Amino acid sequence: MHLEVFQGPFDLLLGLISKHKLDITEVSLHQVTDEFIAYIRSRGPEWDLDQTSHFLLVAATLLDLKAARLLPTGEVEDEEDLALLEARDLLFARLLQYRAYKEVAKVFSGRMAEEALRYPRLVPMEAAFANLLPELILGIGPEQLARIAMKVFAPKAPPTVSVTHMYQPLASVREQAAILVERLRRAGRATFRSLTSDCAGTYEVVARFLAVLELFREAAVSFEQLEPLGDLYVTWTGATDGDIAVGDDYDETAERRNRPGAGTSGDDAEDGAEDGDAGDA
Amino acid sequence: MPDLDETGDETGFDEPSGPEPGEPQLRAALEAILLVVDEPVAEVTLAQVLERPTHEIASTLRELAGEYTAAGRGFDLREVAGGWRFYTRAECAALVERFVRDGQQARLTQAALETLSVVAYRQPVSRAKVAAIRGVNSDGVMRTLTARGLVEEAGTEPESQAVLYRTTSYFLERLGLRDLDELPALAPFLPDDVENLEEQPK
Amino acid sequence: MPDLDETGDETGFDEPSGPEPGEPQLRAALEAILLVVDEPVAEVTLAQVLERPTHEIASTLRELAGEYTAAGRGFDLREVAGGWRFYTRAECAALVERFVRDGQQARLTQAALETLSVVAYRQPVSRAKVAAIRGVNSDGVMRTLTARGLVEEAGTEPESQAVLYRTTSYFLERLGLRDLDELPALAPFLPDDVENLEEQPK
Repeated sequence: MHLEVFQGPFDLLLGLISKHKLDITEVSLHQVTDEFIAYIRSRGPEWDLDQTSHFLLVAATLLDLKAARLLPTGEVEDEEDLALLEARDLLFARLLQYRAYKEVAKVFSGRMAEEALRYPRLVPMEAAFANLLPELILGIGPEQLARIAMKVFAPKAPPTVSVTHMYQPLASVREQAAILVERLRRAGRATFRSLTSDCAGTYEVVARFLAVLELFREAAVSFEQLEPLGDLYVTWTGATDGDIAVGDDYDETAERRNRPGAGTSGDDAEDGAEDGDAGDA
Repeated sequence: MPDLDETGDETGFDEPSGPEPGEPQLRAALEAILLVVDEPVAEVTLAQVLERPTHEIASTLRELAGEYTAAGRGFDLREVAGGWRFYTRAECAALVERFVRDGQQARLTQAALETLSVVAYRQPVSRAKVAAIRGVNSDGVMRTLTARGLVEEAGTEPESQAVLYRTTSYFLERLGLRDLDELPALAPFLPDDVENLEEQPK
Repeated sequence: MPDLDETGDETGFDEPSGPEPGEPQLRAALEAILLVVDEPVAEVTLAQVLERPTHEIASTLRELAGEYTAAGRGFDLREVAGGWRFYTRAECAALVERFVRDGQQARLTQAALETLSVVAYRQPVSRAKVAAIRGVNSDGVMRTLTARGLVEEAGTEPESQAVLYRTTSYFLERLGLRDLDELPALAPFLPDDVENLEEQPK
């Protein structure tokens, strides 16, 4: 199985979609998951936190798409449907836009390769003319020279993971869990569809889904799905009263958001190598 | 001798439009000046120094370039990054390589090429915008591109104070473009059926 | 017409003796190489690289030089100091001088300033070291700085035989410094992104 290195989640998603000649709406989450796990395994010891976090973004994106797909097609009945459709269209647009830049990057690469065959004349001026050059305007004093030197000598700023491209978690998983606990204790068993019917937006559906997973971890619920892509039934198996502790792993990320230096990025690793090449040239 | 009447034709070159007696012809002057420069020179600069109209400079340069190509010379005159400059001909690359001290340009990674294309079409553009388009943090690549002289800072966005980036004239040189208008259109890379996508829910 | 018999003479060029199909002709190869070299190249060197007998190289170069002169081109091929190099033609000197004097090349680029600062604080330093610090090839800028008299060669590194560079007394003069000890210490100046630096992995 040939696996290429992907340039981020959009790239991976596009790669998997084109490989299976699938419509984005038809992407099967488990298929992509299996392939991703195969991909990670194939890299062996190179297993990479960065790749994994990229995948989480892809998974969130796919979840979003799947949520949109579960909508009855045809008419848009209320604002929730509209929001989901908009979210999906936005993702389409972003993927298509990304693909266009990816294509044009190939053109750039080709042009650069062709252009590299032509060498410009870069020869010092004949001695007869060199001393006629107008007096050099240095334009800087010793302090500015020192400033420039400091900037050049400064270690390259540490790689940081930008999360600005991720979804703003507007919903708290803990709060969503509390809603689910209350409802499931009352109903005993419900479909995920009905449990999310009142969600205000995609972000809330995602948070509620994560809350279900958290409750499963706490052994408070069990799942049943009668057929692939069919309705997911959630059954309450926890205590009939008392607090259910749900981790706040997800909600914390919002506070960490603005702190740099939280990890490394794949791009930067490549850049290091590239800079090295330039230095040796 | 039969060709005595045809004096002046032996060189096979057209006479330029109006050489002053005693002064070098315009084409020779252009060749001499372009031989000493180490960056592209704009037609308008040449026009000022040589005191000729820009259109005459432009047409003479094109004539010279055409003549070099027709004669299969090892050098070529090309208009790149807003000016004219002598280049070696691509066919001679393998031989020239052995004499050029700077050697081969390091190849850009896929990440760098993608980032470069986003900057090229969206300039001036912030790192956050590039990250949003690529779906992945591009800060490190942007630093590489800046260090390579392909991209430079271009002020800050008034609202966000985010640093903006644009491509440099060295970028144009590396791509062999006269100016940014020569960038290939992005539209053909978008699928024809973009509009259809909105139709899909039906 | 009287000169019908003389076909083949119209271009004024002799046919080169034996170009391989698909390879550039010898004359084109010589033109391309001589366009990019920055010091005269010996006929023997050209003969080795092009894998032709030296006498063929020699005669082709003389042919080219004669042709440029006959056509009144602005450049000239001359044999100087045991090698061949392109020069501007003497008749064009006045115009080239005017161009050079009026030139806009009097300001150093950011790349040149960066390179200059590295040389100033790390001298004597090799080009490879400067490239490693700047993260980008700096050979071209180093040539500019040398040509401008701000930087000069300072022997070679014993192990690598790499040429070392240092700043000149003209550099000190231009910066208004008595000697290098007067260069500001680097410590008090902190880079803009100091917060990020603190986050660096220990």
